[in-house]
Parts: sequence; C-alpha cells; structure tokens
Amino acid sequence: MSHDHSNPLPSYMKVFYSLMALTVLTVLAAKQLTFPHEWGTPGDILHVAIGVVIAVIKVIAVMYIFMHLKFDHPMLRFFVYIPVFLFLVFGFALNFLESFTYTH
Amino acid sequence: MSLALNLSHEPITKIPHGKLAMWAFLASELMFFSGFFGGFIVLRNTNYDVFGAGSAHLNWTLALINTFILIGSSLTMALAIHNLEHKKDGAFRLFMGLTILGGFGFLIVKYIEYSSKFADGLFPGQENHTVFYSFYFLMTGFHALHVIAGMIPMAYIFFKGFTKAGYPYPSKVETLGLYWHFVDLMWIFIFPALYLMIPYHVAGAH
Amino acid sequence: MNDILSVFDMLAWFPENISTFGQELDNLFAVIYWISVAIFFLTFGLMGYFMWKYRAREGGRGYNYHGNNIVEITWTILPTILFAGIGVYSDAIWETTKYSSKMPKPDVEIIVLGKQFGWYFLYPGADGTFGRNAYNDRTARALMSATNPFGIDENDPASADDFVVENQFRVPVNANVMVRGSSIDVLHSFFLPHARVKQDVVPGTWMNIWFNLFKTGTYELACAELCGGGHYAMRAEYQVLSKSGYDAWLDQKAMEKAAALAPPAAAAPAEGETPAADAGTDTGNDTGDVWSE
Amino acid sequence: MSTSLAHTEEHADHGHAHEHEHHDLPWYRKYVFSTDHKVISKQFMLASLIFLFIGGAFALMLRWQLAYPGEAIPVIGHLLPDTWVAEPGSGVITPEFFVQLTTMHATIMIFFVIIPMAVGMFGNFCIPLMIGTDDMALPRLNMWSFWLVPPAGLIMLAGVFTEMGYAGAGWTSYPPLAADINKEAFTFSGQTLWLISVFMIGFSSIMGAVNYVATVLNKRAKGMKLFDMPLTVWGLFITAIIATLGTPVLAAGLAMLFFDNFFHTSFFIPDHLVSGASFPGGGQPVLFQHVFWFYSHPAVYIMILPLMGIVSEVLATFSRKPIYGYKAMVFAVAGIAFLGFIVWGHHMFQSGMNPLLGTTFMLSTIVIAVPSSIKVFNWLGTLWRGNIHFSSAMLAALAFVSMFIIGGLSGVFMASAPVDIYIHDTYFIVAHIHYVLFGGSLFGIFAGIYYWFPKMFGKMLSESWGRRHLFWSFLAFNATFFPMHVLGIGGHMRRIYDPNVYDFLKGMQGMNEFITIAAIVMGFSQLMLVGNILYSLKWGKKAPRNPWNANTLEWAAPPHPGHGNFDMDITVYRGPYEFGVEGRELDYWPQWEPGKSITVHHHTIAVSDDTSTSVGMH
Ligand code: HEA
Ligand code: HEA
Ligand code: CUA
Ligand SMILES: [Cu+2]
Repeated sequence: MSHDHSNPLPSYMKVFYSLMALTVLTVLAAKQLTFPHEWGTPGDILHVAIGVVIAVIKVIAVMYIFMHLKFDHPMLRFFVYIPVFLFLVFGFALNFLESFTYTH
Repeated sequence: MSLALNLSHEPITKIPHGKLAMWAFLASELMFFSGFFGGFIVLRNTNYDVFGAGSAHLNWTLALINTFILIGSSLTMALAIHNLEHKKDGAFRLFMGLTILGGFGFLIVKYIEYSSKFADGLFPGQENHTVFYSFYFLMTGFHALHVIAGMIPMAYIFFKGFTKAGYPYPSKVETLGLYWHFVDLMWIFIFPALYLMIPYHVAGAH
Repeated sequence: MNDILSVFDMLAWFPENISTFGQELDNLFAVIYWISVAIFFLTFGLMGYFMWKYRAREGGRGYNYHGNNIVEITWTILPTILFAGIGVYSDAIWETTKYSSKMPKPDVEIIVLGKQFGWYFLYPGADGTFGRNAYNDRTARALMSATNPFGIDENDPASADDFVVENQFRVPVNANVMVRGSSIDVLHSFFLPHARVKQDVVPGTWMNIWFNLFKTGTYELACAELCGGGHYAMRAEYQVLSKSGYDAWLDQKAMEKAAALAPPAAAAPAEGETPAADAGTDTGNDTGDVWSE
Repeated sequence: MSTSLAHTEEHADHGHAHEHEHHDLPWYRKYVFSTDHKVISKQFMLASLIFLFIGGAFALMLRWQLAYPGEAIPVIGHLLPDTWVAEPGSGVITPEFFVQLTTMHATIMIFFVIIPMAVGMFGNFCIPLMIGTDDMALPRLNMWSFWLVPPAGLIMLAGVFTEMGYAGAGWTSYPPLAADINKEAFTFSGQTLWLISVFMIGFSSIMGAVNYVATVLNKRAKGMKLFDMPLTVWGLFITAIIATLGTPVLAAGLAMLFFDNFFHTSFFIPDHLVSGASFPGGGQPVLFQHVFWFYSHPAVYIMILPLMGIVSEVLATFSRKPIYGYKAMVFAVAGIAFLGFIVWGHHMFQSGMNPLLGTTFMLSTIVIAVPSSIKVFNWLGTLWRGNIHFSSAMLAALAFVSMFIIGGLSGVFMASAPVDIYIHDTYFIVAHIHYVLFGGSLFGIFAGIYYWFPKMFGKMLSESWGRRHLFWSFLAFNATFFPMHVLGIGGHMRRIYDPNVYDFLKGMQGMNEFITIAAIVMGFSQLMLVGNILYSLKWGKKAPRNPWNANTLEWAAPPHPGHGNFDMDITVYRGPYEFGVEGRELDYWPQWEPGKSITVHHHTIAVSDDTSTSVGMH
C-alpha cells in the first residue's frame, strides 16, 4: 500500500545519512567530549543525557520516515505514544527504588 | 449463497489487517524492552561501578560496525519495499538480498563478540560474570533473537521473489519492514546504553 | 447460630491492640467499614427493590431511557469526594507509620534478620551502640555467613557487648522501638498482629520499622510473606517488659555474653541464676538463645 | 419470550448450506487446527473447563489441610506419592506440597481458566459475531494463540516430575524464593517450568490481543460506528489494549527471573545472600515486584472488563431496557484501563517500596474505584423501571454485580495503605481475590455461557438446572469466602500450612472447618454446570435464531453458525440496546433492522412505519 504521491527515496537517503552521522556523533560524544573531572557523577549524567537525546532523534527519524508514521493514518502514532508514556511512568516509579533506607 | 455476502469489506481504517496488527505488536514489543530498560535503569543506579567496568570492557568498535550494518539494512529494506510497490522486481530482489545479508553480517559480528566474551569468562555461571553482563547477554540476546526471527520470513519472501509470479504481496513486505525497522530502532537504544555510557572514573581506570 | 452471626460483627475479631498508632489504624478501618456497610445496604437494597418491583409482568415493557448526564455527574462526583476524604485521612496515618522522616527518635534499637525459617535479633547491649556490622557498614556485608548472619566485626570493641537472640525478643513498654530489618535469604515479612505492624524484609536492603507498645505481656511475631515450605512455622515470641524488667534482661544477657567469651572453663552459667526480673515475665530458657560461635 | 420460536425451521437448512462448503477440509483442520473463530472459542472453553476442575481440586486439597490439619485427605490422600505426604501412606500433605498447591491453584485459575475464558473464549466468539463480520482479521494467528495454551499447561503441570515438585513460590513468584536460590544452575525445577509456561501463556495473550485490536478497528459491519458497538466488544477491545501493553512487561520480568533461576544471573538477587549456590549479586528483589505488578494489576482488569461487558449485555437484554448511560459505561471502562496502569504499587505497600510512592499509589488506587462506582450505579440504573426476566444468565449477572460490589468494597480497605499494613497478606486479601475473581469474573463467565450457549452450540441449556447450579454456587460461594474476611481481620496469614502454630489464631479452627465444608459443596455444585452442558449438547432443545429477543448482531446469524457466520448482509442502523422503543410493537429493535427513529430527551422513538414483527430476515 503506497502512502503518498511524492517519491520517498530522497528522504530515505537523507534519513540514512543522518543516522550514520548521528551514530558517529554519539560515539564521539561519548569518547571525546569531556566534562571537568571534578564534576564526577553529574558529568556522567550529562553523557547519558546526550546519548539518550541522540538516540531519541534517531529513533524519531526511523519511525517517522522509514516506518511511515509521518504519512500514515494518524491513529498509528498512538501505538508509539502510549508505550512511551507508560515507560516514562514506569521508569519514574523505578527511580525511587533504592532511595529508601540503606541508612548509615 | 454466502458468496453474495459482503461481510469482509475493505478495512475501515484503510490500514491492512496485518499492518495494523503489526503496529499493535510493535507497541507490545516496545513495552517488552521497556521492562528490560526499567530494570537496567534501576540496577545501573545501584551498581554504578560494576556497570561502568562492564561497559568499558565491551568492544564498542564491533558494536559500531553492527550499528552501521543495521542502519544499512534498514535502508535497503525501505528500498526493497519501495521497489516492490513500483513493480521493479529486480531491484526488489537485490535490496531484499542485501537486507538479509545485513542480518547475517550482524549475526556474524555478534558471534565474534560473544565468543570473546565467553573466552573472558563473562557468561553467566563463569567466574568473571557480573550483573552488567547479565544485562548484556539478556538485551543483546533477545535482540539477536529478533534479528533471526525477522530473517526467516525475509528469506521466504526473497526466494518467492525469484518465481515467475514474483512476490505478490507488497503490503506483507511492508509489514515485515516495520518489524525490521523496529529491530534497528531497539539497537539504537541498546548501543549507547550498553557500550557507551561509561562513568569517568571507571573509564580512566582502564 | 450465634457463632455464625458473629461473623457479621467483624470489628470484634481484631486481636487486642497494644501499640500507640494501632488505635488510629483500627479507627480508620472502622470508618471504612461503616462506609462500606452503608454502601452495601444502599446498593443491595436498591438492587433487591428493583428486582422485586420491576419483575417481568405479563405484557410489560422496559422503559426506553438512555440515562441522564446530570445523574452521571452526580454519582461520579459524590464518590470522588468520599474517596478523597478517605485518601487524605489515610495518608496522615500512613506518613506517621512509615515515613522514615517522621519516625520518632528511637529509645531502643534492634536489628532483625529473617531467615528460612526463623528470626535473629541483634541488640546493642549495655553500651546502647552497635559495633561494626552489616547494617551500619556496607563493607561488613562481606563478613556475613551462616554462623555470623549480622556480619558482626568482633574486632570492633563496640561489638563486644552486642548480643544475638533467636526467635525470642524483648522490648520495653512505652518506648519508641526502632527495628532495622533485613533478610539473609528470601523475602520475609515482619508481622506483629497485636501491634498492627507489618513490613517485608528484603535481603540487601534495610527497612525501618518502628512501634511503641503500651501493654506488657507475651505476644507473637509471624512471618507474613511466603518464604518456602516452613513459612507457616516462622514464628517468634516477644515480651513487652516494664523498664526495670527490660534492663534486668539486658544485664543478664551481658553476663551471659561475657561468660561465653571467657575461656571455656568459666563458661557455665547455670540456669536459674538469672537476676530476678519482673515477676514471672522471664521464661528462663534464654541460654538457648545465645549466639556466640 | 416465545416470539422467536417460529424461526427455528428455516435455519436448519441454512446450517446445511454452510456445512457443504467445508466438507473439503480434512477433519483435523476443522476440529483441531481450525482457523474458525468459533471453533477456537470452543477449544478455549473445553481446555479452561478442564483446568477449572484441576485448579478446583487443588483448592479443595489445600482447604482440607487447613480445616483438618494432620488428617489424611479422604480418597485422594492415599493415592499421593510418598514425597508429597508427611509419612508414607499417611495421606497428610507436607508443608512444601501445600504451598505448591496454593501456587498451582492460583496460577491455573488465573492464567489457564479466567484469562483464557474471558479473553480467549468470549473474545473469539463474540467479537466477530457482534461486529457482524465473518472471522478475525488474522485467523491463522488466532489459531496459534490457542495452540500455545495446552503445551503451556502441560509444561507447568510437568513440574511434578522434577525433584522438588511443582513451583512453590505463590502465583506472584517473588524472587529470591522463585529464583530457587539453593538450586544448581542449568537444572530444571517446577519453578523453571512455571516460568517457561507463563511466558508462553503471555505470548499467546499478546497474539490474541493484537488480533482483537485489528479486528475491532478494521472489520466492523457497514454502518457500525465505534459507539454502536455492544459493551461486550468494548470491554474486550479495551482488554486487548491492556494485554498488548501489559503482558510484554511481565514477559520481560519472567525472562529476567528465568535467567536468574536457570543461569544464576542476579537481576533480582542481592549480593550478600547466605545461600548454597553462588550468585554474582547486585540485584534488586523489589524490582521484580514492580515489573510483575505492572502487568498483574492491569491483568486483574483483563480478568474483569470483558465480563463487565457481558454482564451489561445480559442485564440490558433481560431487563428489556437500554443500558443506563452507555457512553458513561464506555468511558468508565477506558478510565479503569488507563488508571489500572498507574496503581500497581498498591500490592507493594509493605514490600519496602519507598513510602512516598505508597502515598501516590494509594491515591491513584482510591481514584480507580470511581469508574467502578459509575459502572455499578449504571447497572442499577439499568434495572430501574425494567421488565426483569430471571433467566439463568440474568441470575448469574446479578450475582456478578452484587459480588463485585462486595469484592470492590474490600478492595477499598486495602487501597488505604495504613489499613493494608494490617490486612496485607492475610485472608482478607484472599476473600477479596475470590469475591472479585470468583464472585465477579467466574459468575460473569457463567452468565456468558448461559447467554451464548444457544448460539455456540445451537442447543438450549436447561434453565431449571441452570438456576439450581447458580443457587448452590451463590450460596456456597458466600459461605466459603465471606468468613475469610473475618479470618483476615483476626490476622490469619495467607499461604500458611497450619494456623494452629499461632496462639492468636487458635480460636479460628471452627471457621476454617466451616469454610472447607462450604468449599466442597461449591466444588460439587459445579458438576451441575458440566452435567447441564453435556446433557443439553445431546438432548437439549434446538435453539432458535434469537432466543432472548436481543438486539446485537450475533443474533442475526443462524443458530450454530457455520464458517462465515452470517447468511445475510449486515448493515447496522442503531445502537445495541434499543429496548422498549415507543412506536414499535416489539419491545426490542435489532441493530440490523432498518427503520428510522428520533431521540427525544433520552428516549428513542420509532418514526417510520416499520413495525413489522420480523426478526431480521430480509
Ligand atoms: C478481577 C480482579 C480484581 C478486581 C476487579 C480488583 C479490584 C480492586 N482491587 Fe484487587 N486484587 C485482585 C483482583 C482484583 N482486584 C487480586 C487477585 C489481588 C491479590 C493478588 C495477590 O496478592 O495474590 C488483589 C489485591 C488487591 C490489593 C493488594 C492487597 C494486598 O496484597 O495487600 C489492593 C490494594 O489496594 C486491591 C485493591 C483493589 C481495588 C481498590 C479495586 C477496585 O477496582 C474496586 C472498585 C469497586 C468498588 C469500589 C465497588 C463498587 C462500587 C460501588 C458500589 C460504588 C460505591 C462505593 C463507594 C463510594 C466506596 N486489590
Ligand atoms: C479465578 C480464580 C480463582 C478461583 C475460581 C478460585 C477458587 C477457589 N479458591 Fe482460590 N485463589 C485464587 C484464585 C481463585 N480461586 C488466587 C489468585 C489465590 C492466591 C494464591 C496465592 O496466594 O498465590 C487463591 C488462593 C486461595 C486460598 C488461599 C490459599 C492460601 O493462601 O494458603 C484458598 C483457601 O481456601 C482458596 C480456596 C479456593 C476455593 C475453595 C475455591 C473454589 O471455588 C474451588 C471450587 C471448585 C471448583 C470450581 C472445581 C470443581 C471441582 C470438583 C467438583 C472436583 C471435586 C473433585 C475432587 C476434589 C477430586 N484459594
Ligand atoms: Cu518467612 Cu514466611
Ligand atoms: Cu491490584
């Protein structure tokens, strides 16, 4: 079932190149980018945040272009939004897990 | 008599049944990996050093190669679908073949990676195993299973593509393509989570 | 017949309450109970009445009516208000019983470990402070073993008077008792029915449990989390003693510990030698509890 | 309700017409590996009824031990192998076997009886028929979703051949107990098999659910808008969404637990555990509980929402009245489903979860009672000014409503976290479980069976035996489970082999005995259901096309429809519950019958002259 009249090939290639570039970027960010060492854990959190943001951008590109979410029936987007929402709720609750009572 | 009945009409949403069900299944798959990632978050927070040391030990170059392979095969999959929809059978077969090749390439790299981990005694039950490697084998293992599961119908479609009639159902290939992109998508998260997120002090130590 | 009817007098079945916040818990239960009874009679009454009033009549017809939004909204909002009330009321009690930040300053501290199928209790002894052990020092977890479940570091002088009892423990009356609980194998649950206390103990984490008991006597501790075949028998007894009785017991334990640490020749505390504690509360078989290997 | 008898004959030959088409399929494609949703539905029914009896027998065995500790179980006791009994030949079960019975009882009842019945059986039967289509969107997938169930059941029951017997960590299987911390790696125990089996069931659930979602969205008959769907279909649809999103999380948790159990990884095993086997450590036991309840709380709504739909159906039909507040009912179901995903922590108030989360989960749990209240009040509103016929299905539905109220109210006690401190893991919970799951779900299933049996098998069930079955079940049910509230208030813990170990429980032996006797009565009452079904299959009256004069589309199909379901084109003209419409001779107005109407102040009034007495033949 073809989705629209325009030719998607250029956008496929664009997504492909940007995925490749972002992959390189995420590796570079992890390996080369340094925050002041005295930052300790916050620096690590920044690293994690950068990794996650890049991954999210890549995933959005894959879903919207390769998987046609952008062109298809809007209802299909809910098949992504709802799990993402539930994951956020779940992850939020889990982050409380160890905060209780290993007291010194 | 029942031939006259019009009960099985066009899908109301205009989305083919298989594709709609596949999206629902992918929602389900997202939740499946959400379970793993939820556990990953918790245990990483509580075993910060162990996770860092584990990550640092992994071979991220192999994983990077694998990322490129998967992205490439995602692209070839999209191109294969495009060509099948436009009845270009030759190009369809070419790109489908490349996609399958990508799957194989991914698995071969994975095999190399795994065997060096076995050699280092990191498999569960072996002496150097830690909870990080539990996650490593769990996530990459389930991901690899998904790759294998995707390659079986792809091989079938590929060989069907060589018959006289060609492969007649573009919408089924599109559905399979969704799945294949999802496998790629999961890897996009797994790769930085397992291989790249190394805390400084641990990274420095290695 | 009376036996059967007594089932409906539910509130009478609670075991006697002996803890300070237990009364609040019981009151909250009673409030929800009476609300439920009212709702029960309301809904069942209406249902029974409708069933009787609108039973099928010959040639009768149902009334074609699709509902009314004002009614819907009313019976959405009323329960919401009621529930919000229950929620707010409950939360206040919940915070006093479980929030670590709201727990009172402890008078007595005990460390508890569940095991399949029994309980260990570690007391700080006469000096009132614990030596180095798996609770207060994470690295001491390495010392934990089947014979030293608390991972007590015997080299720490503060550990010298710490003593362990098994399946029997004692607490003073009218004191804030703070229990830090954990487990050495699977999940267990520290359940004091009379004190309205329940808290799962999880291996690898320490739980803060507190209570303040106002009545002396001997009561039971049960395990309320399935932990294997012996779960049902994972029982312990505790005595709530008067302040003097409790101190006497601590003294006795200190002597026993000293005796046990002394060279074997000296270590033979005869039974019955215990200092006279509060009349009759001491069962006298404590020697079996000493854990000293 | 006799108007429809006239249609019996003409349908006999439609049935034939359909059979002819399918003579070419070999028997195993027709009865075993069939892709026909109705056959699959019957397969689910058969498998689940068998499991119901296995699970029930386990319950009665454990009840016996609680009532008469130390006495041999009559008849069965002496057949038990030596490893299960205290002393060879004594017939008294061991504590280990007791907890295994508890575990298997609950697992079977939940994963092999209620879910397959509520979702598998009714989902398969009702969805295509009630939305007026010929089959599921993906029939082949549907077939596989059934054929995972029997092997899963066998794998779980095969636990008995392992050294330690069945799984014995409760149906919640909390690690570290469920990780079998003293077991060698790479060996199978009952628990390992349990994990595999439940994983398979979960997979089957997901396969079924995605199919339902696709079917409901794509295959509704001409003219049927989403808000023209019967509440049964709504319930099943939303259930399918819950199953799609919840089950995989359980699967992830089971996979991790399986790794811990089989490979000795330590996702859930902390590092200073004193046990024979060595684990690398570093895990978090409470993490499993989060993962488990993230599925299993929504799962309790998986087990009740389809039945709520069915009960709405039955109440409307036999009160001869439209459902009171149809849209409110739909929104309530959706609300329950949504809230159901954010309350899982109420099972973990005492688990060592951060108490701050306890507050959050308490509030969300209390909120979830609101949509449930809406449903209850709307059911009562449906009875109001009806013309109530007390058929078996109706009695079962009324039992559902009343028992769900009691079960729901006991849920509100536990929702209040401080109250839960005392009653958590006591028989109060067991009472709640059975009021919602037996009094609710199972009675809902009975209602569905009594209601749709004529369409499923083309035969009428015996009404008098149906009433007898429901009367005895209802009575014995309450006698069994109501006193459990009192046991719970007395402090009686769950999953204990012998309460007499505790002094504070000594006074409750009499009640335990009473409960057991009632449970035995209840168990044997179920034979009336089975007898009724078997008898009616052979000797029952032939069913007419629309025996209850109902409105929904399945009644447009011939009794015992063949492959393809319908013998006429289906177009939907109105909502599913138009009973007692003014300006019509009949007190019902099927969805597929043409005709015009207007709505005046919440009433429907027929305006065309179409008041013919025909029941759907055009
Ligand atoms: C079909 C299954 C089902 C259903 C529908 C429910 C419904 C509810 N459940 Fe239940 N629950 C279980 C199955 C179910 N449960 C099981 C199996 C367990 C045990 C698991 C285990 O540990 O093994 C459990 C355990 C359980 C617990 C954990 C207890 C513990 O372990 O300590 C809690 C705590 O909050 C709870 C709460 C609720 C609530 C608030 C509802 C609500 O949805 C109920 C809402 C209904 C009503 C409130 C009644 C009707 C309303 C009215 C008549 C209106 C008027 C009422 C008022 C204004 C109050 N349940
Ligand atoms: C839908 C779910 C469902 C159903 C229908 C039932 C049905 C019954 N349950 Fe179940 N039960 C649960 C779900 C269910 N249960 C769950 C989830 C738990 C929690 C488990 C846990 O703690 O992990 C539980 C726990 C549980 C306990 C607590 C165990 C414990 O904590 O130690 C008890 C104790 O009395 C009990 C009893 C019964 C009885 C007597 C029945 C009766 O209704 C059964 C009646 C019998 C039948 C319907 C079958 C008819 C059988 C025959 C006629 C055969 C007779 C012949 C022979 C005996 C050979 N159940
Ligand atoms: Cu320890 Cu149950
Ligand atoms: Cu729940």
